[in-house]
Amino acid sequence: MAEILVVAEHRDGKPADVSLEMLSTGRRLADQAGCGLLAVVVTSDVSAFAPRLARWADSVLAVKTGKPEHSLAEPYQKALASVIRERKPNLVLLGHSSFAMDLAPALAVDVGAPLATDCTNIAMENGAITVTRSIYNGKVNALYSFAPCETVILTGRPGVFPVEEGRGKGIVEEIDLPVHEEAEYKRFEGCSEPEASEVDITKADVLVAVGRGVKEKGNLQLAEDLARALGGVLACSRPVVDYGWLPSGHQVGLSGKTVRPRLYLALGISGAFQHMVGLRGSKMIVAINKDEKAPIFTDADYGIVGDVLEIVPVLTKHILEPRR
Amino acid sequence: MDIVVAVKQVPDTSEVVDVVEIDGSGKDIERGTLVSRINEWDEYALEEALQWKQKLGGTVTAVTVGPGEWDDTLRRALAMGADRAIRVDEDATVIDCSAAARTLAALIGRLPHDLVMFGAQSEDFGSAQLGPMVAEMLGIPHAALVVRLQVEEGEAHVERELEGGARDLYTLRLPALLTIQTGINRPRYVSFSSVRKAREKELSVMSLDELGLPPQALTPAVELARLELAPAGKGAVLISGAAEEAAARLATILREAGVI
Amino acid sequence: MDSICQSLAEIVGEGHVSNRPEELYIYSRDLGTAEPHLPRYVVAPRTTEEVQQVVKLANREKIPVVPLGGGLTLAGLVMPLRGGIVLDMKRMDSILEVNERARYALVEAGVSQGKLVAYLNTHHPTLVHSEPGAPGQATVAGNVAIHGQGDLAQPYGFNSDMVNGLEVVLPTGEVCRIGSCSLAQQWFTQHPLPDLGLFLGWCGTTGVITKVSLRLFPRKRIRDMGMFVLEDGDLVPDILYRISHTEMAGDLIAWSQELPVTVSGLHNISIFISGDSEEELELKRKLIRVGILGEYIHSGVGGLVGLSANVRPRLPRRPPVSTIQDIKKGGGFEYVGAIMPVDTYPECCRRGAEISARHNIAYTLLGRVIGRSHAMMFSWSYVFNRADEDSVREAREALYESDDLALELGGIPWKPGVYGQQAVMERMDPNTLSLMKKVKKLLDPNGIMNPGNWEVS
Amino acid sequence: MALTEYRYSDVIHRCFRCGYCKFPTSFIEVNNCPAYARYRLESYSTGGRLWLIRAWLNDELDWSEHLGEIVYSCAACKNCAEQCPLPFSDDIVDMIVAAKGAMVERGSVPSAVKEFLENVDRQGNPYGTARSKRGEWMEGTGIQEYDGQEFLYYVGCVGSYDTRAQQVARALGRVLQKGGVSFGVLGDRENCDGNDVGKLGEEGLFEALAEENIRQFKDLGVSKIVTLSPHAFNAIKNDYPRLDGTFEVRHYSQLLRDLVRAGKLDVSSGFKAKVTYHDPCFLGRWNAEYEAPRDVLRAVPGVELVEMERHRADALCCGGGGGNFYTDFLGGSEDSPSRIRVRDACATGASIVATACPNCLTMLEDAVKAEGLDDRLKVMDISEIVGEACQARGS
Repeated sequence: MAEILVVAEHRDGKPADVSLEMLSTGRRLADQAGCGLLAVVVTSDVSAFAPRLARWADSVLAVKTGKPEHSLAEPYQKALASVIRERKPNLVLLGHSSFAMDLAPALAVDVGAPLATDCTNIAMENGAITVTRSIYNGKVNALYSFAPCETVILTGRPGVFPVEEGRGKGIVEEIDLPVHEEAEYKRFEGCSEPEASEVDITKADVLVAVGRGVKEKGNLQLAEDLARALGGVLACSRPVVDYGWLPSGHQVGLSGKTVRPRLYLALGISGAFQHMVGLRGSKMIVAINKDEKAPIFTDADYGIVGDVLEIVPVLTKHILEPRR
Repeated sequence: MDIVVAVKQVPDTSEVVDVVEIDGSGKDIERGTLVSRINEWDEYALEEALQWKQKLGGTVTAVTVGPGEWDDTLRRALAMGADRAIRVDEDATVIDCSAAARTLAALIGRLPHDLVMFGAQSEDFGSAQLGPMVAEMLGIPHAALVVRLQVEEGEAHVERELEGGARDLYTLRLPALLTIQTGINRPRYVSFSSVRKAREKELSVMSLDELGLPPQALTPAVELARLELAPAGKGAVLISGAAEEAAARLATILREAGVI
Repeated sequence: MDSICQSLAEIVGEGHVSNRPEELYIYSRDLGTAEPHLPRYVVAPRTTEEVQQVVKLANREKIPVVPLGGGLTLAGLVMPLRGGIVLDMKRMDSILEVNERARYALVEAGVSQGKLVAYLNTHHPTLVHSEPGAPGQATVAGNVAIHGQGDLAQPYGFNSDMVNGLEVVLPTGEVCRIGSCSLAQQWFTQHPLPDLGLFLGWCGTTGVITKVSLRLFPRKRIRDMGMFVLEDGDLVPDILYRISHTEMAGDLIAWSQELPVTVSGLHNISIFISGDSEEELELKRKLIRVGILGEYIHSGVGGLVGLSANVRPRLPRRPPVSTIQDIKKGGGFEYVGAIMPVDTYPECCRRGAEISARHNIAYTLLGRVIGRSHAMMFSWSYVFNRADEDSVREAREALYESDDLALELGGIPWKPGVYGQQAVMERMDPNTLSLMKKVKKLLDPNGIMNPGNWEVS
Repeated sequence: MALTEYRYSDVIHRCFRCGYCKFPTSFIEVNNCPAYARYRLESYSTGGRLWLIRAWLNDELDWSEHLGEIVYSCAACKNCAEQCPLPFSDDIVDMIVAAKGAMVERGSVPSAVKEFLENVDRQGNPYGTARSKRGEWMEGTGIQEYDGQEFLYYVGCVGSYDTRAQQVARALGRVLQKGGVSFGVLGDRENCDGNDVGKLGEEGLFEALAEENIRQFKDLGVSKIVTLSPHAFNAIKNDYPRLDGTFEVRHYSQLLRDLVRAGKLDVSSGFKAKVTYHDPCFLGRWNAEYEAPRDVLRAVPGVELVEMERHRADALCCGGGGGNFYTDFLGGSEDSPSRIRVRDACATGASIVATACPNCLTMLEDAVKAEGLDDRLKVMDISEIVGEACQARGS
């Protein structure tokens, strides 16, 4: 194998966690295959990123661009396409992020490479790459291989691949590529930060999180009572925000907030990864769910299989009046 | 405003439906007991398309690549208010994203399209690839994970969802392709009678050949080796017993663990 | 939710406040012909303290407050004419005390007539209150706030004359008790304290009544009724006078209606009597049937139905009002009630029939004797089709004409709508008028209480 | 749908909003309409609801999730129909159902209702649990699949899927076995009876379900049906015939009464307790069956039957009707009808509140927990009480 390329995504002057996860993975695979690891970053501030990336990568290609300060698909696609055409890496790694969901498929078509997204495992046996994807609501794992080809593009599921601090000292090469930040057919108009909400769930010690399983806005009261009994606050998974039951400030997960409470009590949440990545830092996870096969039970410390609406009121009662 | 919406039909494997088994081939799940539904993200895409048709006039065409059973989903799309539906008759369960993208690009390329909408991802495979691939093949701008849309004077102003609730704002020149994230709207209920009425609406079926695609256009670049049931529930210590009893024990556990 | 809605929610709880279109729509409409007026908020308090806080807030923010009971005045008296807060009192519906010996009931303002009747039936079968014959959800407090009368009006007068004490939240937020309750937990009398009758008949423009102590009366075990039917309405006042003289009758009602045709043109006098024994009942029957009506019957003036031991009439479970209103199959019904000299009954009927004819609505005319023929509440009723604008307008005009008629005949419109109120005040002695103005200004400096009603210009 | 196309356009404005619809016959409480009891705002009374419906159909008011909730908070309990003094009283519930139908046709319904209907459409039950799990409740009961037996025992969605109601479904099965009744069930082949689907205004889906069931019943040669749920009983008895599905259907309480009277069911072991009975709306007000369940209870030695102040035609609904046991627009408050109802039950001094409907059962049981009355009041289905009373001594 000749080379592995990792695309480094950044936001607010920091490389994305998932990019570091991919760098570590890339490093591991490169060492295993005895090939080089190349990192590519498109940024207006090369010095801020390149050296950091060089700890994992043997070499870093820093593509200089003007604004904006965070990753946009268009400039990356142009830069990466030409790099890939020129250097023909065997493997291109990106994190399965919003950025990559916009970029990777177009890039794959652009350079005519096969693409597997949201991989939960990436393995290499005598040069051949196989990946695992989690499908059907996490109930099934699918294993994929690739027809012989020059380059395979993969995106890795955030929070699944371990990060080992890089120890290397790669060389940084700043290159100048024709980067179109402003394609006339697609203008970047800026970005908006998440709306502030009255409660800051990221600072809460105890979170009572509700999902689809609470069935109806009216039932949020039950969860709220429990939260009050536990001295915690209400959090939720995406559907609850989609239904307009709670403001987005309460949402935990990929498109919501990342939390680290002492106790995360998940009510009627199935545990899709987009949600789970948001609560990895929790000390203790307890799940109550009807479906004994719900993925959340895989990550939870304790679980009760049953009807949330039935159990929660009773639980609240027991929290309030400890039996002596 | 002519809008094309790509939809797909998925087996209902949502939280409370948990009877998923691998079939003999090891490459598919037992579909016998599973019921099908329209992919949730596609439902939002359709609703969004229909609301813009309502505002700006024009047509909404629902398209898919799939087997005959998927007509159910197209009929549902028609019932929701789509003007016509086209199915490319291929077994989508065995082809990969790039093949599906190629097929849809060929189809959509032949249709009037100021706007093309896809669900941001599918419930079953969750690849989130199809939309941007098709956009690249059609050579039109795209934006993935759109949570807000404003269409005016040949332009689409969109908000893309990023991690942590942040959003990127773009202006795309039409024609453009958007992949729609859930929550962008409230999909309407599709009544039984409206599905019945939709039977009169046009639902056409096309073959690869009619699209001028050779069979090898479907050769997958990504090959499915096999499926395995995910190890379920192994992590958690499950507290058994009736609600009363289980809740009591959990309360004790929480107390002893000092989390409360 | 705006900030005021927020603070209202903090007072009564989020579930009991609304500024959503659906609630505002419903509370903007009266059952009668009045044009709708949108409130800004709807609030349903549970306690006097909550009412107090809401009123204080409203007074501070200078937002109108309109207390609402059963909402059955039909004259639009509980419509938010100037927007603001509609205070739905019906959650305050506890019966706090029934004192059997002193014969009174202490109730919260939202207690319905129906609930009080049912409660007395089960728990105090020897007591009754004067039931106004409105649908059961009419409230006790609302009824006295408009000087209502009930089925004991003939022997005992206006319901508002039966009030032993009140708890009121003043427009400035103080909770004030009127009567013996202002000295101690004693709700048995208003007198002999200096008269503070500033709330009865004011239709909620001087404060929010939160508690009422109402007199109860002996309930006789057996009830009976009879109906004297005659053609010559001119004789009715005389007959009523003589029946009331016997002091044997309970409710006394003279009525005449165009439909069904079989009764058209006739006058009917409904005579209700009651007794604890057949003997008592028979004595009363005799004194009225033989002693009074006998000679009319002999002279062939009219005939009597019932009032005899072997004919048992079916007493209606419900007041007829809710069914009468549907004659036009239009769901609309409103009447002008006026307190009139009993002698005007014939003229009230004649002129009432003319008004009805002009607006092509079948006439429904009724006079209920108040006290020993001291007065009568005479009502001109008009049905209309809610779904038909013209029909609504016809009824509205007929109502205005009836207000004018009442005044012309020397009577006073009872619980009149804004039109009738103005007509009354135009004719009122200027000194009386300015006293009313002073009282209102004194109690309600910011003019927040049910503004638009009884406003002295 | 415009007002003119609305089936009751010539009637709906005739509601005077006199308010009788809120009360029981005695007027003792203003909260006998479950939705009004819960919210105590005029908008939630039947009269208010009718006026709002008219305003919406008349384009005086836009549809909103809140309007949807107001209309769908009607539990179709029929108290209003019972109390309304006007000639169109029998149509009131239909007026509201027809308005729900208009919302369904426009596609604008509250999300919980959308979920309910889509779940039933896909999985044949409101919970969205797999069709293939419908028969799991009967495991180990020895109850047979229907195969020409005298009775088809139709269980319904709640009895098939709700863990508590499953116990009742099994209890009734055992009682029928003890009574020597020849019966079978459909297990996984059973489908939603559609009663609540119809009351949610989804007429098309209701008819599809009904026709499917009727076809299946006929194919299997079913002539007699006994139902666990009064909801199914109501649909099969009153709605299936117009779809050419006429069966001899009985609610199980009626069958149990006959079995006891005929001495086929030995309840002599008795059941010692003070019991009050909650009338399910779809057995009582909808089908005027007030006595059968009471007769069964009276027949059990040791049962002391006491009545709540509001009973029979004046019973307060548990708030679970019209799909509300799932959509739950009436839950989450101490004013929730189910909680008022268990307080009523407690006031009788009874230690058991018995009912004959799995929806009522689950609603009341949750309410008992919420009220913290667990140690004073137990919720039981009549079949469970009979079940205990016919523990044949020795065997």
